[in-house]
Amino acid sequence: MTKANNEANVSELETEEEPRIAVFVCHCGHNIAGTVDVEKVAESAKDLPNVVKAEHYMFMCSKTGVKMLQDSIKELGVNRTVVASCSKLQHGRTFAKAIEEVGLNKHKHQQVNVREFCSWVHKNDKEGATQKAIQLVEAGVNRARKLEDVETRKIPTTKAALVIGAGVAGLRAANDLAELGVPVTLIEKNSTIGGHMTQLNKTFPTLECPQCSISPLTNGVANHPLIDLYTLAQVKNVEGSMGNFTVEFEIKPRYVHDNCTSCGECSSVCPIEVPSEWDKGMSMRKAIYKAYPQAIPSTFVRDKQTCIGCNSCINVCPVQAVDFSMKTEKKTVNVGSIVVAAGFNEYDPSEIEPYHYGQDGYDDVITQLQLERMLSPTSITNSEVLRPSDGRIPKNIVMIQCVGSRNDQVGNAYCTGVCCKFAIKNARILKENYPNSNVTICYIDVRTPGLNFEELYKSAQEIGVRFIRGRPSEILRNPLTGELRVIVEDTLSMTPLQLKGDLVVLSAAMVPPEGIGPLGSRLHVLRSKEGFLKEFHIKMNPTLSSKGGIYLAGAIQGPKDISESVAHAGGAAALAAAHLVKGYIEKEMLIPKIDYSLCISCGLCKTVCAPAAIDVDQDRVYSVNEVACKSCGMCMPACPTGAIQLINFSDDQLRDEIIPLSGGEAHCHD
Amino acid sequence: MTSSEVGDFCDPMDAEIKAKIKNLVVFMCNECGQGAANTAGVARMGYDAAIRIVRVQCSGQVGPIQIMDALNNGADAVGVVGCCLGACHFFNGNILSMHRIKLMKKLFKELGYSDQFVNQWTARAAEGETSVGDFEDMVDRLAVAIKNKGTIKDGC
Amino acid sequence: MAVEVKVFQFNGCNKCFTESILLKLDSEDKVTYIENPKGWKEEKTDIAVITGYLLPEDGKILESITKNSKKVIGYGDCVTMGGIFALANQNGHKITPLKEFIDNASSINGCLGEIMELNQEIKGKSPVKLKGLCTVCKRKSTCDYMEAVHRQIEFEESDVCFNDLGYQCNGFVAQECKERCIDYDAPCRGCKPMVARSGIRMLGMFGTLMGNIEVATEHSVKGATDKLADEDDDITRSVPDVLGNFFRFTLPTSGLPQGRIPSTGSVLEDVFTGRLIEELPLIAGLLAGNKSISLVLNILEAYETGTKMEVGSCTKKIRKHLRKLEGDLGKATESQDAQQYKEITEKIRKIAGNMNLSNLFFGGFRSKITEYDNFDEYKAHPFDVVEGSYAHGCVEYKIDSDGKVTDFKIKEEAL
Amino acid sequence: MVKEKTFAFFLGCIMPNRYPGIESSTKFMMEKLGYTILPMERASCCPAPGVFRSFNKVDWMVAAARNICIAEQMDTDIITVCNGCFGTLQEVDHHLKENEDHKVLVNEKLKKLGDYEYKGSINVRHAAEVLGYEVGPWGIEEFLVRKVKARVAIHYGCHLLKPVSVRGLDSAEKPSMLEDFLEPLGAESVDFVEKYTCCGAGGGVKAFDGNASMTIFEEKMKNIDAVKPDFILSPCPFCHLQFETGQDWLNKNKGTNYDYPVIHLSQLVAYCMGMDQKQTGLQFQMMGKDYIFQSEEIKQEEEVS
Amino acid sequence: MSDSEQSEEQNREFKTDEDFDPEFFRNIERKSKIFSCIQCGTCTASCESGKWTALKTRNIIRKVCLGDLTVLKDPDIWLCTTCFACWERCPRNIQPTGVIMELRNYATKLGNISPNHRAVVGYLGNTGHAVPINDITKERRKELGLDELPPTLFKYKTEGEGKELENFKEFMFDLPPVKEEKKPKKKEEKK
Repeated sequence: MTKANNEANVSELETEEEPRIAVFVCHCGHNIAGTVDVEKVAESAKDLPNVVKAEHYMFMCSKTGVKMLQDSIKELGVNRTVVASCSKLQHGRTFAKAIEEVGLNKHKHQQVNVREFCSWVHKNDKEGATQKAIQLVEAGVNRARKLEDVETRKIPTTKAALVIGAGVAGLRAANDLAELGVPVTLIEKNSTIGGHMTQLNKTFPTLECPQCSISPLTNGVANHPLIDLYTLAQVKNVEGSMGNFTVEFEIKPRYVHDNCTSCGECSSVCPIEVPSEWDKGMSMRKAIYKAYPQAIPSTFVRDKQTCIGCNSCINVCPVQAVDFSMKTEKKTVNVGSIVVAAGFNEYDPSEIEPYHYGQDGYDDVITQLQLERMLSPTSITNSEVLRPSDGRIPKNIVMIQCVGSRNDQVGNAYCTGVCCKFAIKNARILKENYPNSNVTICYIDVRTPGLNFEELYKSAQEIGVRFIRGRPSEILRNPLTGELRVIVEDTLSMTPLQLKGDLVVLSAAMVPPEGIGPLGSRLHVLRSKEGFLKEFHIKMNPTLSSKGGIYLAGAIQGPKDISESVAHAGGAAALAAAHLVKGYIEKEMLIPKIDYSLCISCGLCKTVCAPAAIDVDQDRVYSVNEVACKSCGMCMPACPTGAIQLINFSDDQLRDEIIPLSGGEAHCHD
Repeated sequence: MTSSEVGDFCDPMDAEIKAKIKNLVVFMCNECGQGAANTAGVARMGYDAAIRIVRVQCSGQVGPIQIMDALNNGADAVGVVGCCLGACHFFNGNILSMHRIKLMKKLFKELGYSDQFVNQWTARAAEGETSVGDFEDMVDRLAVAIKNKGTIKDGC
Repeated sequence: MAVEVKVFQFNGCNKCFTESILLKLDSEDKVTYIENPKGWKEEKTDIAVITGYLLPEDGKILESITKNSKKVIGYGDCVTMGGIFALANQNGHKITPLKEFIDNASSINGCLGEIMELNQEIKGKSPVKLKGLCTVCKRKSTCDYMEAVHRQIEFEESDVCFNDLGYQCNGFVAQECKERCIDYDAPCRGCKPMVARSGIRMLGMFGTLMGNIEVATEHSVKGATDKLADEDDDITRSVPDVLGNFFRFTLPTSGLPQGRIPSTGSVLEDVFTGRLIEELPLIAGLLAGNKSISLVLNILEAYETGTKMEVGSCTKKIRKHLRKLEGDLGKATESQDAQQYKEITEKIRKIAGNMNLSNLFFGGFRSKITEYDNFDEYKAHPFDVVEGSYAHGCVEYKIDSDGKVTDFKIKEEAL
Repeated sequence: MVKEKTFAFFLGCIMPNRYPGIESSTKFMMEKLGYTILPMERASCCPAPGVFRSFNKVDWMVAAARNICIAEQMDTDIITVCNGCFGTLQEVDHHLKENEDHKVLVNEKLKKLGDYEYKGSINVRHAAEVLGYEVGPWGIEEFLVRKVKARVAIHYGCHLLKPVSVRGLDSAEKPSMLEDFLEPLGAESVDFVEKYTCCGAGGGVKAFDGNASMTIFEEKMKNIDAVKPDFILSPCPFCHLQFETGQDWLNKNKGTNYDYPVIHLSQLVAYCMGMDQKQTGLQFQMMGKDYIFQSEEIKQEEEVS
Repeated sequence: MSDSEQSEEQNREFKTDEDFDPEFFRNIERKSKIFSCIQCGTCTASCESGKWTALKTRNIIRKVCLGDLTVLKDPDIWLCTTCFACWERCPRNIQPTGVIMELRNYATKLGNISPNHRAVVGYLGNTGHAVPINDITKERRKELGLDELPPTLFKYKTEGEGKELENFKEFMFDLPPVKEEKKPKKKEEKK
């Protein structure tokens, strides 16, 4: 205790001005005064050191109350105010604004909550409540004594944004940002934009054409004057913080110049054929190819890995667009916000052995996305669903739900949430197209929440899709006939079934996309244990990532369907644009200060800082990034020497507040 | 705390012990903690007057220094209240805090005290009853701890 | 200007006392040594240097020392902060730092304290500003979260920060010192803290670094619990002796409440009980004064016999040499031949580092000990207590499954 | 240290007491391959994983640990040719190595049975695993004297591979260990429906309800019959027993006319390594008594040394 | 329990809370995992035995989750062939085979054990083998050049060396005594 006081005296001497504190205790009508003896509280506050005035008043938040506050500053030279009334959320801002009006920094106000924390909750214990209020006010005065000015700074931002990923979420975000007047750099890993949505046949619940839905967006983005689109591009390095990032990215060569007329001559002479990635292996493509006829950009692309370099395409191209000498380019952009819309991957079901996906003889086991490709009007089968093994129309189609999701064995405990809707939609389309076929969905639980989805489920039931509640244990192949059977228990009737499966469709989960790990670490963004990028707060801030200025859009944050992705992306775009359109970030400099005489450059503050707001230079000098810091103070206990202290929440300041609240009787000596 | 220690709350002894608890310092984070306590206040949910709330930015800000400051200066016990795990508004402050407190608990046991003089709870801003539940739990546990092992003040 | 210095040895270890013989080197000061302050005739003196730990009953003598001297200097951790012996405060002993008796005493921290600092303090020079140990440490660090805390026995040679390897190094809070444990591949124990309440700060720091569990979702089992810190987890369990790790030298000044574990007997017994086996030599080294080397080696050899460990020939040779040097040192102390004392100390330090660097002796078989070793076979081993407050005796101890020492007993009749 | 290339041969119950041919074949085979096979004196039943584990898990572990202790005293790994014995011994060994509490419990009870203490110093191996992964299809060739020409229906049995997390040998859904191994022996594996399912004998079902066991087996046999193999091969004497008695039962009760020889992995390998067919004990078996291997001598026995 | 109560019990098609003991199974070895069962039916579908017999694994797990102790009297739990197929495929890693084995342990304690199984335990106690040797095999062993008796517990028992088989019999697999099956008899008498 003695030492504590010594320290307190020293720091008081260091501050320039003698603290002069005014204390006001609010009655709040009967709300406070009905339980707490406000006079006694005000009286006790008078004796506290540095208190020049202590009064009580009926309604401090009224005009008169606020004027009392301001007058005390003007007349008595008060430089710190303490108001014991309601919570900081309720009127803390009122009083802070009031003292700001008369020239005091708003952080020189200390709000003491004697209503929510005291009078309202201790109605039956008036004596205890009064005692508590006295302690709370003393703590408030102690805290006020050392309060420091916190300046509010305007940090200019770079009016430009980067969007990573040009799937539906990325396109939407890019479009929205551009419409708000923010120049956008949109980078896409693949050679075409549009993402998974372009692969689909119909979208649920209204069975609309996804190509028609997305093409205004793809065309709009490709032709938008404010959007720079780069395909085959990947982020390499990110530096800076919210408002001012420097992003370096790499653009792989396309080997075909923009003057390509998309005539397809090159493709027709190319001797190489490989399964098309975009078509999920349901058709073949050449080594120089365009993923699909409507692809944007419509320029052809050469796949260097599979190309044998026969030069036939160069020779045949009427506009000499093919150029094998193109090199990887690097580009650096300065942006104020980053929107990550890297999407998702379809889970690879070959990990689940009993389903034998991808094994010899199991050609007729496909995924929903592959089925989607077959049904699509642009498919090689001309929208017919044909068995990959023999090209016949399947009579019995079985869909298996929850492949790779809700499965602890493969480590994906979550429910993807879209597979049920997806499967029901496809089952219905199949049943409509082939009324004589038997379409069965084997499910654990049908999850169709939301408007119009239960109706979709109902319509599928009505049209004759068979629903069996049970998770198939395996897909069994008769080696003699090649016939597939799905072994499942109908749990509702407790009957083990062996269903004929001419075509078995696996509803595979949505999993984080490839390369998300390196991307996350380049962005300094943390990931959830499922592997997706982690949002800042699961409920209140689902679009912000762990780092300020980097926003998440769509399925990169977690499984989402198209409408959710679009909505999420719109939200991300609005947040990302907010400080860019305004031109600056207004930030209270409530940030930690580092005492360099104590700092040992261990870097632990950097380790624990979730928003990555601690910078370090070559000489191992650590500093706080004013913009990125979120004022959480998490670095304070991590510092072994106590060198880093959050302004107005430092160890000393908190101790002064804690002492009266603890009873103030020192038991142990330092 | 072992399960036997939590066992019987309704002992008449407890009422006397509870009456002796005067200062229970609770660090509440600026987000869910303060939010829940405010909600409890607005809903007029009563709790023990010994609860003294200190506003901090995040439960991750409360280090052993603050906890020991409180205990040294006469607090009967210290509670740290933050958001639910995975819902920290500053990402993972509550988890960092939790591990520090686990170590402190171990330290108290090594010194021969109950480990209930410091503990961590969670609250949800919209549910005032979570914070009230926390406060009641704090007092209950403390009462049992004091009954079995005496107060920490004895040792100071 | 020559001053009159009196060095007082109170309780416990007399290593700092012995070290202060070096005060005589290159100095015109008149230095007197008082081994038994109780029988001290009160005389006026310029400077009084206090070594050894203090108990409340020493208050009277200290009062008279204060009265009779112009300046009082506490030399060594035992005086200034309680030191290792103060770990017995866990069991209700009342070892008290000097500041509780004398308000304006100046203090030289360290176990043992650095003689140069004492010399400067006597001369009245302003102390040199010392850097943090981490800033002079050559090891490379990333300072990431810890996945587990390892016992020091599992040590491997490396140029990576101890913290990154999972060993608890208290260098974060320590000032730079002359003989650095870290230079001898042993983590710092923090005998020379650079900030007040260093133990609490270290605890906070390590606790934070242990917090790298997966971010649980709100719906997971853990997310639903209200009482987060109730259950022990693997990583906190891997720190078997929190008190010994963080408060080894500073318990009385750390602000922790006084311990209430029932005492098992003398101060020494209480210090040892509950400590880890690998810490035994370290502590014992402090107790035995200038016989610390043989004591450490005795324990180690008992330990090796118990675990049927084989030590390399090089290690054996070094140990033999060390024993010889120790004998010489004893003679030098007896004859108060300061120059010789200094030379021998330098020699020992060249081989073994600081005298309490017992970790070094683990070097011979360090790599062979694995976490799967059990301690059953060497649960009871006697070792000798040769000096310090415990004149001649034999010690027996047991080790529990965690590697903690239990049933530590001093037997006076043996030897 | 565990002795190299030496095994304690755990017999179990069915092999020594019903099919001594398997025992002699195994000894022949392992010795030819250069392993030393030591008898495990005083070993008991493993005890069977289905039946005895169901009665009392602790006693089951104790009895199994006792068998492991016998091998521990000999400082050798255990080899067994029975899936059931492998299942019990390997699982108990695996479990006790990980679970300290149960180890203490088991050791307490072991003291009552005699001078035993479980330490966890050895491993339990199955002959199929030693052949498949240690000798391997790449290494068996040099030991072969003759090759068989046969289409074989391989039956793995359950406890050899499952649970995969405990056994860690091969995939449970599509194993290829035995198929790969038998290829150099000239045996062609034929695929049949539900190849990897249970024979119906395990888990005490054969004792509890013979009819139920036979119903399960009937389907299995139907599937095998559909592909008309030359013989049925299994690495497990209990499955062996089920295939033998099962065919007999079906012939008597269901009017079928099965006569597929049932051959243990050891028997086939021993035969190919030069053992006389008489010595493999095939003539004592119920099914396929008249079966003679269609074989092709590739070298003289003396060449193999 | 009187006969009238008995018959009422038999006619009743519904269950009440009193019929369940949710705490009973909470203590079994694999405690919490069973209760995370999502009743997906993978276990039953995998079950080789269940295709032909009354064994419905999912249903048994369900009863365990509910705390329905009648599952211990259910003869179906003895129809599992322990082929571990369900164990391999369960998406929640419940290990149904293990659960069934454990239920059998409890059932054995209650005396719900079939006479055949009792006999097998008898063999083990008397000979150290679940399948004891017979004379034909002894002959065949000799013919194949093996010892007449394998070097197992049984051999050393006949040689009168050591007490191990006795210990074995005494300490292992202590089964509850045979239940006197009165009730069915009574019914027959009534009829």
